[in-house]
Amino acid sequence: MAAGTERKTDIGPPNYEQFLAPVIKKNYGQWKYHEVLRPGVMVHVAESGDKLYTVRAGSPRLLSIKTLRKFADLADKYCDGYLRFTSRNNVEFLLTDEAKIDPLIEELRELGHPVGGIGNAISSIVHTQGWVHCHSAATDASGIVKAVMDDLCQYFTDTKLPGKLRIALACCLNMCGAVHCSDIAILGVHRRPPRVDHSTLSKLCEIPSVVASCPTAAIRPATVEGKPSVEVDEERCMFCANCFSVCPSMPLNDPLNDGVSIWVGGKVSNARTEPMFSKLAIPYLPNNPPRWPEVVQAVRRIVEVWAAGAKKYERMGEFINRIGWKRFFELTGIEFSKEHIDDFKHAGLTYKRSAQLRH
Amino acid sequence: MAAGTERKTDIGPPNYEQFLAPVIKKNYGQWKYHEVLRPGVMVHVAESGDKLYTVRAGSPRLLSIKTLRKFADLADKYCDGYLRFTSRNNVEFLLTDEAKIDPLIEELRELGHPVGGIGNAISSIVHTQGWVHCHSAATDASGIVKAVMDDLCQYFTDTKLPGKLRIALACCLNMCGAVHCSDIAILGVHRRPPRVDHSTLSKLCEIPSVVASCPTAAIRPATVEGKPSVEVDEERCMFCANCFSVCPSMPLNDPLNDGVSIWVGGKVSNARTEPMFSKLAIPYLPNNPPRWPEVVQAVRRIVEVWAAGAKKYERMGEFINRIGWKRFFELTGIEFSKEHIDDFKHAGLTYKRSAQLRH
Amino acid sequence: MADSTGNGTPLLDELEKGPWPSFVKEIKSMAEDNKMSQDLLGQLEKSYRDKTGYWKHGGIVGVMGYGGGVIGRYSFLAEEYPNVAHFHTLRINQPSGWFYTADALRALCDVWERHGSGLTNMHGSTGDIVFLGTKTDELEPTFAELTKHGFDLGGSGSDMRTPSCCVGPARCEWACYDTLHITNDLTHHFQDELHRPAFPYKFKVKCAGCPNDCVASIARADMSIIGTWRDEIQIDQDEVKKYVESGIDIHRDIYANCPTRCIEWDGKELKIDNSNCVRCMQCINAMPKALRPGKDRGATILIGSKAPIVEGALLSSVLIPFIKIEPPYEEIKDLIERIWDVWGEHGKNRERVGEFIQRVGLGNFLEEIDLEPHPDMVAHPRENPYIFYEEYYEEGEEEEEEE
Amino acid sequence: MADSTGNGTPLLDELEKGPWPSFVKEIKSMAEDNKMSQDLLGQLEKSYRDKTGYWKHGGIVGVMGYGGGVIGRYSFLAEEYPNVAHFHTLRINQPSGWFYTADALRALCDVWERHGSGLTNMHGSTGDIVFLGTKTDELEPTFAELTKHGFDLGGSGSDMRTPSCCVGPARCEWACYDTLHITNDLTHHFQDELHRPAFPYKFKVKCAGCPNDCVASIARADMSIIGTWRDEIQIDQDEVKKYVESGIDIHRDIYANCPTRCIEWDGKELKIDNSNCVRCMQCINAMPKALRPGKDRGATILIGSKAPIVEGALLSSVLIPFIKIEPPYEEIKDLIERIWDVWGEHGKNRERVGEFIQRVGLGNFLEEIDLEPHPDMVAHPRENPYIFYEEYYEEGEEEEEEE
Ligand code: SRM
Ligand code: SRM
Ligand code: SRM
Ligand code: SRM
Ligand code: SF4
Ligand code: SF4
Ligand code: SF4
Ligand code: SF4
Ligand code: SF4
Ligand code: SF4
Ligand code: SF4
Ligand code: SF4
Repeated sequence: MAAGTERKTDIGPPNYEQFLAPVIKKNYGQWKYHEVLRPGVMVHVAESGDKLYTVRAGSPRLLSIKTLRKFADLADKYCDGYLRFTSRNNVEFLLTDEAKIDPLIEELRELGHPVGGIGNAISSIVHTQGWVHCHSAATDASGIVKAVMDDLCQYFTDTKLPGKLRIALACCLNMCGAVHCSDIAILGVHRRPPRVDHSTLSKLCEIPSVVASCPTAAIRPATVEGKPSVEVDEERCMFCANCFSVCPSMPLNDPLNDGVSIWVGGKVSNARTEPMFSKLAIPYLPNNPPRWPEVVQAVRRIVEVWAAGAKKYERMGEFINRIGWKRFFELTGIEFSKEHIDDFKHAGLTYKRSAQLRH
Repeated sequence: MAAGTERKTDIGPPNYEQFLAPVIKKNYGQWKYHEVLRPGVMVHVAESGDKLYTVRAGSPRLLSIKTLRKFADLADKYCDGYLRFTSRNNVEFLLTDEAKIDPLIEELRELGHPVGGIGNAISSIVHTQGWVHCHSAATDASGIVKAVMDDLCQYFTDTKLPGKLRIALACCLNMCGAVHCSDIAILGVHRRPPRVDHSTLSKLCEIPSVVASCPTAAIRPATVEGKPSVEVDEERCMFCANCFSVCPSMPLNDPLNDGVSIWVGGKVSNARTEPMFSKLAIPYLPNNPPRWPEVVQAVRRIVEVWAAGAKKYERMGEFINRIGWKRFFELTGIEFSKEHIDDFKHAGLTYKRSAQLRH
Repeated sequence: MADSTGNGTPLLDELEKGPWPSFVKEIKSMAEDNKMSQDLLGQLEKSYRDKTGYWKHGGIVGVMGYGGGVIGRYSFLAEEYPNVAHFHTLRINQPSGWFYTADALRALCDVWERHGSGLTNMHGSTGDIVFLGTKTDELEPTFAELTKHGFDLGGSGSDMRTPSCCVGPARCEWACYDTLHITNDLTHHFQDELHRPAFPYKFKVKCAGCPNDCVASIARADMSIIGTWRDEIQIDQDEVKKYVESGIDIHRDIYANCPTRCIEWDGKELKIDNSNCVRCMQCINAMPKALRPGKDRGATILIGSKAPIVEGALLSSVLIPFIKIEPPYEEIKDLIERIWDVWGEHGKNRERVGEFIQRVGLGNFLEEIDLEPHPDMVAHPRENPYIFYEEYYEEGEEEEEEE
Repeated sequence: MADSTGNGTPLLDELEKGPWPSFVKEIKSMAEDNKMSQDLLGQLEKSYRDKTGYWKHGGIVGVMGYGGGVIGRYSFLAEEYPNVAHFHTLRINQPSGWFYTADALRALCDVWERHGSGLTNMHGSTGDIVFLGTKTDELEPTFAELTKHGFDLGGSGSDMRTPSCCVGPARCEWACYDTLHITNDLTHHFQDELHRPAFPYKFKVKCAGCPNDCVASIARADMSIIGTWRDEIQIDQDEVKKYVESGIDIHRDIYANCPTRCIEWDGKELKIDNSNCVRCMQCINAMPKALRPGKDRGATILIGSKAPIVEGALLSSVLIPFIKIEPPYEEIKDLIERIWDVWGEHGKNRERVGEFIQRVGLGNFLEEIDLEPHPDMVAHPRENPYIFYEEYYEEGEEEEEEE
């Protein structure tokens, strides 16, 4: 920074208004309805009669500046320079000229970005850092996402599903991917208790905080080899890694035991049913890079069962509630096991407390 | 007992078969359908074509042997000696001769026992001991029941309600009346923390058990006037009386503060909806013997709101779920207050976690 | 004046008025010739005046060789009301389904006239015949006379409590198993557990013949046996039409009330998707002449309901989704014993089995009683990711496996 | 080979195949002329081989005067991959609604080309532009260039996190308030709280224009502002008929999906019982040309959602059932500050506001922030009888009152 220039701070984000296309500014808050024209393309019609076309393209989210510049070029070429990204990390091109849609889609396809994700489709997988950037990851994020989306890409470029299907991935229980309310959630799991590094612990961590961090009270202060440290009661550990979050000397990463669990039936929208949490479908699948075939197959199976059985609009969780969990396990061929039965704080509230059963 | 007679023990209850009328024995398990003929009277028709008429009469449950002998006489006169009691403490006369129904009802009426409670009616109030027999009672049982049923008797002898309505009363939080799943529950409540009798406590009670008995950890061991005893943190006490259950030196009874709370919307049957717990409607009404007018009026108001608004078959809880709790409070004129918001173990699960609201 | 102190009972007198039968009349009528009832009336009037009870906390008292069946009760006002100084109740095990003959009832009355207050509850909340109030030295004689007439005591304390059941096949067309027979059979089979408290806490069993649950088993029993069926609801299409003609609106009354909306009606034929029917009974309740439970009948066994003290109320939860209920009920007795063994060994004092299961976890409990996990046991699988994976690989192990 | 060690990336190469755009291609394309990306590729290939990550636990690093916005990251394999020895990310506050012009995007690219890996996330899970990986001494220069172009850092650590919102009125016909404006306004208003962590833990705000909640606010924000309306759904009956003609089955698609079944259709007119409509959006979603939210619009404010660590995941719960959302948003800012005050004072370290409310009780929390209890705040009133009555009479008091 050149001397003499005042250092700017706390300027906040740029005002979005400068990034809005004229048609948006003009019709801001005055949209009347929309229609999905074909996979990945929709039109919003304003009270004024103006039309705004949106073309949505898939993205790996991890984007190089080279690709971003290509998006910028496409925006200039087809959209007077206006584009946006979505809350699920897709890129959207905003057009006023219907005739430009086809050539834009063609160019996107050549670039390797399929167009779709609108309407009754699978959209991009919300996900996290994984081995690309995080210290906590029990699995990679981008790799599984790529493998699963390769397999399901057709459901992105089609709109043949009964309703929306939202998949998310988080590489550890911190759940930065907010997978806890997804139709299908892929969640990295540790399965081995923390291995305490007694040599560094008392230097790097506050022992009382470490002890307090454990929700199951599995951690006790202890003196090991003459040094103050902690001890883990392995029987009580359920691998949440909260101790690791507060103390680097408690790593849970473990190539042999880390892997992936699959969860189903969550949703966020208030449409029809209230928001729901995802529920455990498969407690553990191994980390099998580069393409995690077990995970890909499990997700496909679940998608197919839902796609075949759900009614129009019916999200995964609504579908399962209608047919019952027993039938879900039968149809997917997943085994119901002890792990599926909750045993945390509110476990009792998940037991079936009625005689309303399908026989 | 005459010497020489062997003392009989563990003979168990008498076999019910000896108490079954011939028509029941003959058609046991072979009933085909039933019909409610009029309030308090129904007929069960067997595959064989045989008919069994039931006349149900209300009872205070607390019965003298004099009244029981009158029931026995009526049973002999009209039912070949066969009768039974129901799971809600009504008495049922079992007839085969339709012509005897009217005179039986007439005699019951003279005796002061209204006939009704079958079908879409209020049945007897399941209740408990109260001041008649229990040490724990925060209110009387029989007295409130009498006052409320006097007021609602019409709903017992009619079948004009939308569905069944089950009221229950328990005189303390032990809930011997199992009010926790009733359409309307009347529950005796203490509102003053236990007053520790330090002079007797260490003699009558084990201090560690007393301390452990408190779900909110409000009780601490303490030495008072030189004696080992306990101390209660009044801020933490929510008047459950579990300490009193394990220790007589911790009485909660208190004429000034004891009273009654009202709960609504529970059910037991699996019909339509799953069984539900009752929920708090009114946190506190005073003990106002002999006729508890505040309680009588509150119950009537709730019954009337339900009777006016519910659809056919719809139980209290189903009705409230359909119209929403906000509307329930509006219609009954009950004020929603801090006390209605759960603050025990699973409280968070009762917060409204969706944007599905009526405005 | 019926009360012993002669002060009258102006407050209680108010409760003689009104159309509902009056418990005050009952007490008064006994008070005419029973001193205990007289003093009860007096003490109760004082309670009404002072807005508080005058009974002391418990007291261990009973009949020889039994640990339960009697609730000891003493008055704080023994001087004023000496005839209720002791006022213990006896719980007498009712016959299944609360069926009586006039003679049996009279026999009970005679015993109680001789030995107690002459007041009863027909019945107590658990189901027993309750003999309401007598002195300690009347307990043995009462018991002796009761057994002579074929009656025995019910439960109290930390034992198996008196089981009870709905009227079932004796009078109900929907009974999916013989509630009366199994209730009587279990009660006789487990006499020792009923009379000699040896559990961590009480254990109640209730048997309902169908999901209407007329004995409130799912809310009030540590073990709830609720009848159900596996095959198809029996339909008489002609009777359906008659209901429609007589005013039933199938859409509004039947379809819209079916929890899984698995009913269809085209104006001619009622169709039920039985694979999605959750056996709630609603359609059958609404059209008893047209619809009936299937023929392959049995029950769902649920476990653990209770009142709120201390951890909050519980409803029973599914333990066995479907089981045939047939004498001699070996499988069920065996199950009950396995449950008692595990709970008896690991349950804490005053911990009901439902609370015990929540504490140790249903999964662990199933392992202990040797049942396989089944999706019907849960409303839904876990939502939180805190899974106790029970094993992990040590370095080197994986390679070994691959060899 | 693009990776720095020259061993190739056979495993990652597999992820260049297939129809979905490949993050490996992205990294490789940068690796052609960026050493950080080269080493990232190498280390990632090793992670794929060894099935584990190689990043160290955190590290405090940032730009001058800010406590957040940068995630420190160091490699365990610094010797092998020296260019990712440091590999910190910057979180850059996105413009509301993630709208850009091509030029703004290019400006960001230029900055990142000069100072970092050239890799980004568009966007991070919270909504920020994520600049993925650079060295410690590049942080200040990056920041200087960013501010020059009008961009600033987002949140990290125990501060207000970067708020985000759905596309709202910019492109959606259902937006019940101006999600973009309020998001931008709140972000600017609370710059200090965003940049200087001083809370017990993170605090996220997300604004959704209607109950479809396209920004997942109810699951992922400590404060969720969800648009809704108070008056009647606007109906265009002609358009309803057109939908019916084009194949919508009102019974199956609309009525049966309405959570309160408050819709009626007689073949001619669609009627909605708005007093029982819970504003779920379903009927509107299904027939966007025929139905629209009412005109008296505003939002429901909910509080407390979060991921499961440690006490289990939470969805946000209703705090204000309905409020008008109009600049300058004083009421909302005031509410937020009251919440921060109470939580800031009494919250434990690493306790999110949702957990805090559960610990102290919603009732007490409301008192502290000075809001009245309202039945819409609960799914249902309490079921357990453990009521903290806050006052009781002492002897003598009652009489006094009566005087
Ligand atoms: C662009 C975007 C908002 C943004 O600011 O970025 C958006 C835009 C629209 N959403 Fe959305 N939603 C967007 C994320 C979401 C999310 C959030 C998420 O997925 O994480 C949800 C909640 C999902 C959930 O419940 O788990 C969401 C639940 C909905 C729903 C309710 C769907 C349901 O049946 O549950 C609708 C209504 C519908 O589809 O009919 C909807 C409808 C719409 C409409 C039709 C609104 C409109 O009239 O413009 C928009 C196009 C629909 C489409 O994509 O099919 N949008 N929408 C987001 C696109 C994400 C993407 O790239 O795929
Ligand atoms: C006699 C009795 C069983 C017994 O062994 O004593 C009994 C008998 C019948 N019940 Fe019941 N129920 C009896 C207590 C119950 C209970 C338990 C309770 O109230 O504590 C319930 C559960 C109540 C609850 O959910 O809180 C109960 C829920 C039902 C239902 C479901 C009602 C509903 O819509 O939720 C039906 C079905 C119906 O009424 O159509 C039913 C139906 C019946 C039928 C029609 C069954 C039949 O075909 O014979 C019987 C006469 C109905 C009536 O009284 O209206 N019975 N019934 C009990 C009479 C108690 C009384 O004196 O009032
Ligand atoms: C007599 C009876 C009430 C009645 O008027 O009918 C009764 C009376 C008492 N119950 Fe009960 N319970 C009676 C049925 C119930 C029921 C209902 C049921 O069984 O269906 C319940 C709720 C269901 C359950 O078991 O959870 C019930 C839940 C309790 C509790 C709480 C237990 C719990 O785990 O939450 C206590 C407290 C205790 O056990 O310490 C209790 C304790 C008591 C005691 C023994 C008082 C005490 O703390 O020692 C009462 C003696 C009163 C007296 O002086 O006569 N009583 N008690 C009922 C037994 C009569 C019978 O045998 O037929
Ligand atoms: C970058 C990002 C993931 C991504 O790839 O997009 C991320 C990455 C991290 N999150 Fe996160 N979180 C990110 C969004 C989330 C979200 C989603 C959201 O905001 O909608 C959640 C779930 C929602 C929530 O807030 O509860 C989330 C819940 C967590 C948690 C658990 C917090 C909790 O209360 O349960 C932690 C653990 C912690 O705070 O100690 C966490 C911690 C972390 C840390 C800082 C790791 C740590 O333990 O210190 C991760 C740094 C990774 C790295 O090296 O880059 N991250 N984190 C997201 C932020 C980007 C952005 O600013 O836009
Ligand atoms: S989910 Fe876990 S591993 Fe993945 S980015 Fe978040 S904190 Fe890191
Ligand atoms: S991983 Fe979680 S459960 Fe295991 S010791 Fe650490 S904090 Fe405790
Ligand atoms: S509810 Fe309480 S006061 Fe009433 S009988 Fe039971 S234990 Fe006694
Ligand atoms: S009444 Fe309950 S909360 Fe109060 S001190 Fe006794 S056990 Fe504790
Ligand atoms: S529970 Fe079922 S079988 Fe038993 S009486 Fe009630 S309706 Fe009949
Ligand atoms: S029994 Fe209940 S679930 Fe089954 S079809 Fe009838 S109403 Fe539906
Ligand atoms: S949340 Fe509502 S207003 Fe916002 S984009 Fe989605 S549908 Fe439109
Ligand atoms: S918005 Fe939802 S609740 Fe309201 S009428 Fe439409 S479908 Fe029903």
